Amino acid sequence: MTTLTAPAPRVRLARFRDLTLVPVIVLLLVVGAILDPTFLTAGNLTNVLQQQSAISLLVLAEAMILIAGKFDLSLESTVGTAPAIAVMLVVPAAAGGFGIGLPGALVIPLALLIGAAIGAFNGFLIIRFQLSAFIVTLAMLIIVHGFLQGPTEGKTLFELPDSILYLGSAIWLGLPAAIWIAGALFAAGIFGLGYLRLGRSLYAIGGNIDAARAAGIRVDRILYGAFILGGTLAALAGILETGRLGAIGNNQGVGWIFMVFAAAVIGGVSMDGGKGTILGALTGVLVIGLVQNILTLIGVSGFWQPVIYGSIILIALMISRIAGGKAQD
Amino acid sequence: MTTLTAPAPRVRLARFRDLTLVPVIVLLLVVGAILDPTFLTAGNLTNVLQQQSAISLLVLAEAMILIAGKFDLSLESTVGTAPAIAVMLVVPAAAGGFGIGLPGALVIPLALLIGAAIGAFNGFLIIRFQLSAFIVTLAMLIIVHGFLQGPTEGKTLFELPDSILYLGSAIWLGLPAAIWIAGALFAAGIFGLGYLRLGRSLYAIGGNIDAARAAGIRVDRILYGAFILGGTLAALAGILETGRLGAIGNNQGVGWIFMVFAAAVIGGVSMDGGKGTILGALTGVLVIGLVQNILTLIGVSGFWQPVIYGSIILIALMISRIAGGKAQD
Amino acid sequence: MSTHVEATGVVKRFGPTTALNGARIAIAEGETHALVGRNGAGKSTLVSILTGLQRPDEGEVRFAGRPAPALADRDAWRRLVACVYQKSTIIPALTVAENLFLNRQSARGATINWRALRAKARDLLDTYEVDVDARALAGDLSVEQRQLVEIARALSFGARFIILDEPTARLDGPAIERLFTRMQSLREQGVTMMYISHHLDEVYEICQSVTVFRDARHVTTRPVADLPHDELVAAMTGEATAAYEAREHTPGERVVLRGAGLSLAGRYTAVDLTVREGEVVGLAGSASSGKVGLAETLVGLRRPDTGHVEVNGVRVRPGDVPAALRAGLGFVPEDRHHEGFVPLLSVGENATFPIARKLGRYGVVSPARRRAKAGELIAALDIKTEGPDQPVGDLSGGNAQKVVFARALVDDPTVLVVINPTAGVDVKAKQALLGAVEDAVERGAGAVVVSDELDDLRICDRVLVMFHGRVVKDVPRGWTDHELVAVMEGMEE
Amino acid sequence: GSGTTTAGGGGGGKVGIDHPRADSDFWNSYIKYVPQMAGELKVDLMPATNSQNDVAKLVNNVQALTGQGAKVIVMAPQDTGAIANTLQQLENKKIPVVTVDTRPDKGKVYMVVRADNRAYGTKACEFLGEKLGGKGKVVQLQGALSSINGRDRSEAFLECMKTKFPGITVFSEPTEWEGSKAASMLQTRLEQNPDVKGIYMHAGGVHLAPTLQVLKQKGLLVPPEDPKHVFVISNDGIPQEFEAIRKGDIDATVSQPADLYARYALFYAKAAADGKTFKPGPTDHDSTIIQLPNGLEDQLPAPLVTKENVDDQALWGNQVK
Ligand SMILES: Nc1ncnc2c1ncn2[C@@H]1O[C@H](COP(=O)(O)OP(=O)(O)OP(=O)(O)O)[C@@H](O)[C@H]1O
Ligand SMILES: Nc1ncnc2c1ncn2[C@@H]1O[C@H](COP(=O)(O)OP(=O)(O)OP(=O)(O)O)[C@@H](O)[C@H]1O
Ligand SMILES: [Mg+2]
Ligand SMILES: [Mg+2]
Repeated sequence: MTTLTAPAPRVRLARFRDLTLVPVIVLLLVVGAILDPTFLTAGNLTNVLQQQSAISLLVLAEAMILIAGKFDLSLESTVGTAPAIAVMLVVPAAAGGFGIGLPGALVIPLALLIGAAIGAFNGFLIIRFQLSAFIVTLAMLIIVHGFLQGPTEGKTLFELPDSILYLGSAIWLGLPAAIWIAGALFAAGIFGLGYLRLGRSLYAIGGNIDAARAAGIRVDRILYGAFILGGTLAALAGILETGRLGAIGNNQGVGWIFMVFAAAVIGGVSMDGGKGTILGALTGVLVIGLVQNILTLIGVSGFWQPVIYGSIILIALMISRIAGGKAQD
Repeated sequence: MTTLTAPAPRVRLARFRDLTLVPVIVLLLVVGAILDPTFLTAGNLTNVLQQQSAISLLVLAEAMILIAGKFDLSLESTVGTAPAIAVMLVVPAAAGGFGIGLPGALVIPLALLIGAAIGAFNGFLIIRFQLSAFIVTLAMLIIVHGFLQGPTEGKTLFELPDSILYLGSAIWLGLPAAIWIAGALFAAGIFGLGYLRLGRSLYAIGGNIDAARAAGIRVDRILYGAFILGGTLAALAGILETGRLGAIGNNQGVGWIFMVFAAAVIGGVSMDGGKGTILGALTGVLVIGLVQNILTLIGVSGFWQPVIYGSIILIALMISRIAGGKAQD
Repeated sequence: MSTHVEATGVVKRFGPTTALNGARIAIAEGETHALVGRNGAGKSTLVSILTGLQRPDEGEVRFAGRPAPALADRDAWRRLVACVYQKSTIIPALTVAENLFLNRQSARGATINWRALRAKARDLLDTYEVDVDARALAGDLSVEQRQLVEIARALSFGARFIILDEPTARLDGPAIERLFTRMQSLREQGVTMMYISHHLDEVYEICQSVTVFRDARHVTTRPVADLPHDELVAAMTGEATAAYEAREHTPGERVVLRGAGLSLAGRYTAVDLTVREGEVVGLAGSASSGKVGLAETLVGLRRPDTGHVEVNGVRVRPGDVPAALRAGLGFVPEDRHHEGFVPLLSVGENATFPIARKLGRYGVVSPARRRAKAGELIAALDIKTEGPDQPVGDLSGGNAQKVVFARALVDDPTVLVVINPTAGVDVKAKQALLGAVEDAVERGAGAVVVSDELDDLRICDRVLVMFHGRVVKDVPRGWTDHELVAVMEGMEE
Repeated sequence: GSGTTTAGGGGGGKVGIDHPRADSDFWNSYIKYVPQMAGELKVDLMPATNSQNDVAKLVNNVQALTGQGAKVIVMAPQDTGAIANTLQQLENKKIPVVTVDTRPDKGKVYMVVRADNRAYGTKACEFLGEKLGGKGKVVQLQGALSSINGRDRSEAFLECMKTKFPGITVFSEPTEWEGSKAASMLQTRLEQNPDVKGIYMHAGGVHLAPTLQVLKQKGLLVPPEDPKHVFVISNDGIPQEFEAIRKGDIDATVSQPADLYARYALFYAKAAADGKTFKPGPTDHDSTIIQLPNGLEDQLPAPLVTKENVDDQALWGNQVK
């Protein structure tokens, strides 16, 4: 009984597959440092992390949902709508609110609840009615954004309760709180999807849903959980972004979702489910953040910026493909 | 053999599955007629068809690519960029051109060629390098749009050669030429994917790529063909749209791709490949076009329009699910 | 002996198909009970009902006299019954260790200790003598290794009732022997088993009683000792069926298939092979012998590192299936789900893809001609389907295999390469498929039969035995089982 | 104060500038004027960033610019609320801010350089109202309702119509600044109401060609004397609008002064770097500085261009090459 394949190197490779983007990150750090002296300062790198913290929560949510073999486009709309509706429930009508006047301390729980509700509704349509996740969440992207635009009539909300501003603007131990929060949630994500049965069952569901069901995994319940958690994370991202910007504009979160997918996929998460890690997704976020920062610092012409930006995504994708050694899907 | 039931009813059911949206279309026609007397006039219905003709070509292209199990987001950028670059190769520098001054008669072939080239490049990255089609074409969406924005420096191209305006604005036999063109191409698509060896092999590839290869289908060649044809159709859509609008703005085509997917999927095309028909996709386009038309006619508040619009997509999706009887993916 | 598992009056319909029509089964405590029947008889459907994956439309399932748990209560089901399903339930992107302990990687709520889990997995694999690395990704395993992992997993639950749905269809001789030893010892511990197989001799070897299904209904249940082979086959098929007789061939001179100096790193080395018209050549070898890899190279599914392949004297571009098909080759791949058929497409389309260009002019495929051609194939291979327009994905396993066979034969190939051609196919269908190979050979084709089943190899004029990637012996017709197995195991040079 | 160059020879310090978007003709003209004006005014300009109509990007860009040593920031926040925090941070760092085109709701600004977008809407309303004699139907092709400029134009237009011309019915079409939507909506509306007699386009760059194309298809592109004529007023003042006015295809446009935006944005940026201060009141360039709660605003003139004054060389649209 001789198995001809040498298993050991293969496994080691698999472990490193999460980290295929690390060389890209190193390269970006070197290139950035050469191109602009400001780049490698603590201040600038902190800025990059802070700027990415909100979107990174979306990447975390999307990675989880993708690993479970589903899809959620509507997260980007939740980023604006969840905190906005929560704020409008709290602030007086004069400040753009509904005039219901719930206590200001409730605004964060309310926002998270709204995010969870949006996720639950997505899950309901997709799991219960077996509708296409792509199109359901596409329609929900439009609808949820409409629920920001409708009540505000397109106006920016800028008289916000202090509580919702705190997380996105506070500094803890010399670093923006948002970085700590995103870091802690990523750590939880890495742990949860790596070491908890619940997290592992997301892989099983995404990898072969019938097999998962046969193995006794409560597929529907876990998928609901993933959508609800995803919506909640998107709402939290919205809270952080609100604190960073100091107001909720009508476009908050709009257009993020493409970047979210790009970050997740170059980070090794498969669009077909069952593959990828949260750590990989995190490296994807960092690559995107660093590229944006470098492009800003060197001041590429706005007209051509998209071309350079898109090309870098393609290159990162190729590197992740070559280093990962597997066809992507 | 007790299980041998008559095959006829099953086949008939399967054939009707393409037409699950027909009741929705009928419903929309009735509702529209009740809501607004203009709706059911020949003039208005012609307008709807003309307005949808360009985007319908994108749906045709996307349906074909989805059936083959792939993905192309960059089509929407080709709609603007292909005709714009073609025009800039032709018009003098004073009108925003490159000053190369190729003959004006070449502008349509050039645009189609550019579309084909973009499709070929997509195909090259996806097939040759086995990269994720979603992310490749997402990056290409950004890059291709950059190739419109870069050379034009964001300006609208107003001075166009007559040849490129003709197709989108001419009237043939009392109907806009664009409707005839889209109609003819859909007829070709329905026939091609239903009865041509090449068309059927798209289903085989999308349904099980390894089996298709083992059955002797030249998978790579056909996938290249699908991407190239898709890019060409997108360029043609751009030409029709250019003629309809009389200028090429920097936003031409931007944001279409979501509607394109929505139309294809509610029309029964699966995001997982191998399922759906061109006829079904066509009914999807019609639903979207009628909804837009009715919303405009009754003049729903712009702020709430997205909510209604998204909800109608969801409802169409559910009807198509219930009538189709199969889970969507 | 009390009844451990009982199903009565089970009806299950899939759209217009009735998969089970008032079927019943009763399995006594501690026995190993065979369930046999032709392809599509409803065996796997009964399995999914007995394991709580599907709800019967009518009828009842009882375990030790108590009604079965609710469908949603998966934990209760898993305590009652473990199963090796006919369809793979391996998750390719996860490691072998995790697949073995899926959804029980750790105690509920506890953190997973990967090192301990791997150790546990290694123990389990060792116990069942499965030679795979617990750390490898399941998707990288061979079909056979995956099957062994599934078996090890099912046996490891400690359930008192175990179902094995065609576990041996993808195993070679020694692996089957090991499985039987294992089942024997489980039976000694009082475990009840339901065993499904199309290898009737296996039924006689390890089962005490047998239930026969035919056309979705229960036909008979008897102790195996009371049911001679002929009667069993007659019960399954509804008619007396003689055993298959291999025919004599008269090989011609023309070489129709030649592999020269073929090597592929890690699979096989320096193989030369020629097949003449009218000749059937077998390829045999135990696990990892490289026979499948070699056969896949011959048909163009793999590109060899060195050497080349000629089909009918035409040197075929390496790794190019269409070129091989055009040169006159037809083949049946190893894994029908992977390379065999497109599940959503109809029987007709799947069967006729290689001849699509002949079914109409100017690239058009005439549906009428396709349906007619498919009708012929369905009749010739006795495929149980509602008709040429039914999607292959809805067929039972064995019938799907026949569709793959139809695809291989549709273009009247002059070279036929079939890999495990009768995997999961019932006795009568097996005869039809082997007969089809022999028909083609009598028309002047040459054939290569790659198989783990000695019965398949009996039609061969000679059998090339491979061991560790090399052809070690060319055995002419007239071998005994014992001789061939000895060569395959490398016990005789 | 008039204490001119206080710091060393550097001319007062680097000016960082962020452009809001690169996909409209108006902003493109502005972007092209910026280096030209910087040369004329001798401003030490850093490479410009572009926030692509995304306030989150704007915030990132501003962080990068200050990180690189900008002493003054010029920006055009399209979302006027969400920039509050950034303005606060800049104030803490003692970096003066000049905003172009929009007026931040909150947060300190050194100077707002803009023409009044509400005035655009009002001018358009008055023009159409007079031409139609206070009755009939008009269509307003709106920009994006989530943008402050689109909303200002839209609200002012509607308000003015309601108060001054109650006999006019207004159809508002939200086009999201997209030509395709504009064409479809206008076409549908004209089918439904063939008696529409006036059109207000929020952005000539994207709305002009589609509108003309639809009118042409309907046979409505006729001279003002013809009773079938539809009065069209545009907004922006790009050369193509002037061309259309000359040809009689459209009747007027509100010229949004791209050149003045660039010139005075840099003028005030340099002044801020030099430590100069300003007071409310009329200026030397036909405008008025007004006091805001959070700073000052120089309200630049936005002339109405009709057939009479379309050839005026002072209009920026006539200077573009
Ligand atoms: N999901 C399904 N949808 C439609 N038809 C199905 C489905 N599953 C099974 N069938 C049909 O039910 C019948 C019984 O199938 P089943 O898989 O139980 O047969 P089997 O006895 O296990 O055959 P084999 O020996 O080939 O595995 C077949 O005719 C098959 O086509
Ligand atoms: N995809 C793969 N990648 C790497 N090695 C593989 C792969 N598939 C199979 N192998 C290994 O290659 C060797 C030869 O396999 P091959 O399938 O040709 O032999 P075989 O005689 O058919 O074995 P078996 O009877 O087990 O299928 C085996 O060790 C197998 O594990
Ligand atoms: Mg079965
Ligand atoms: Mg094998």
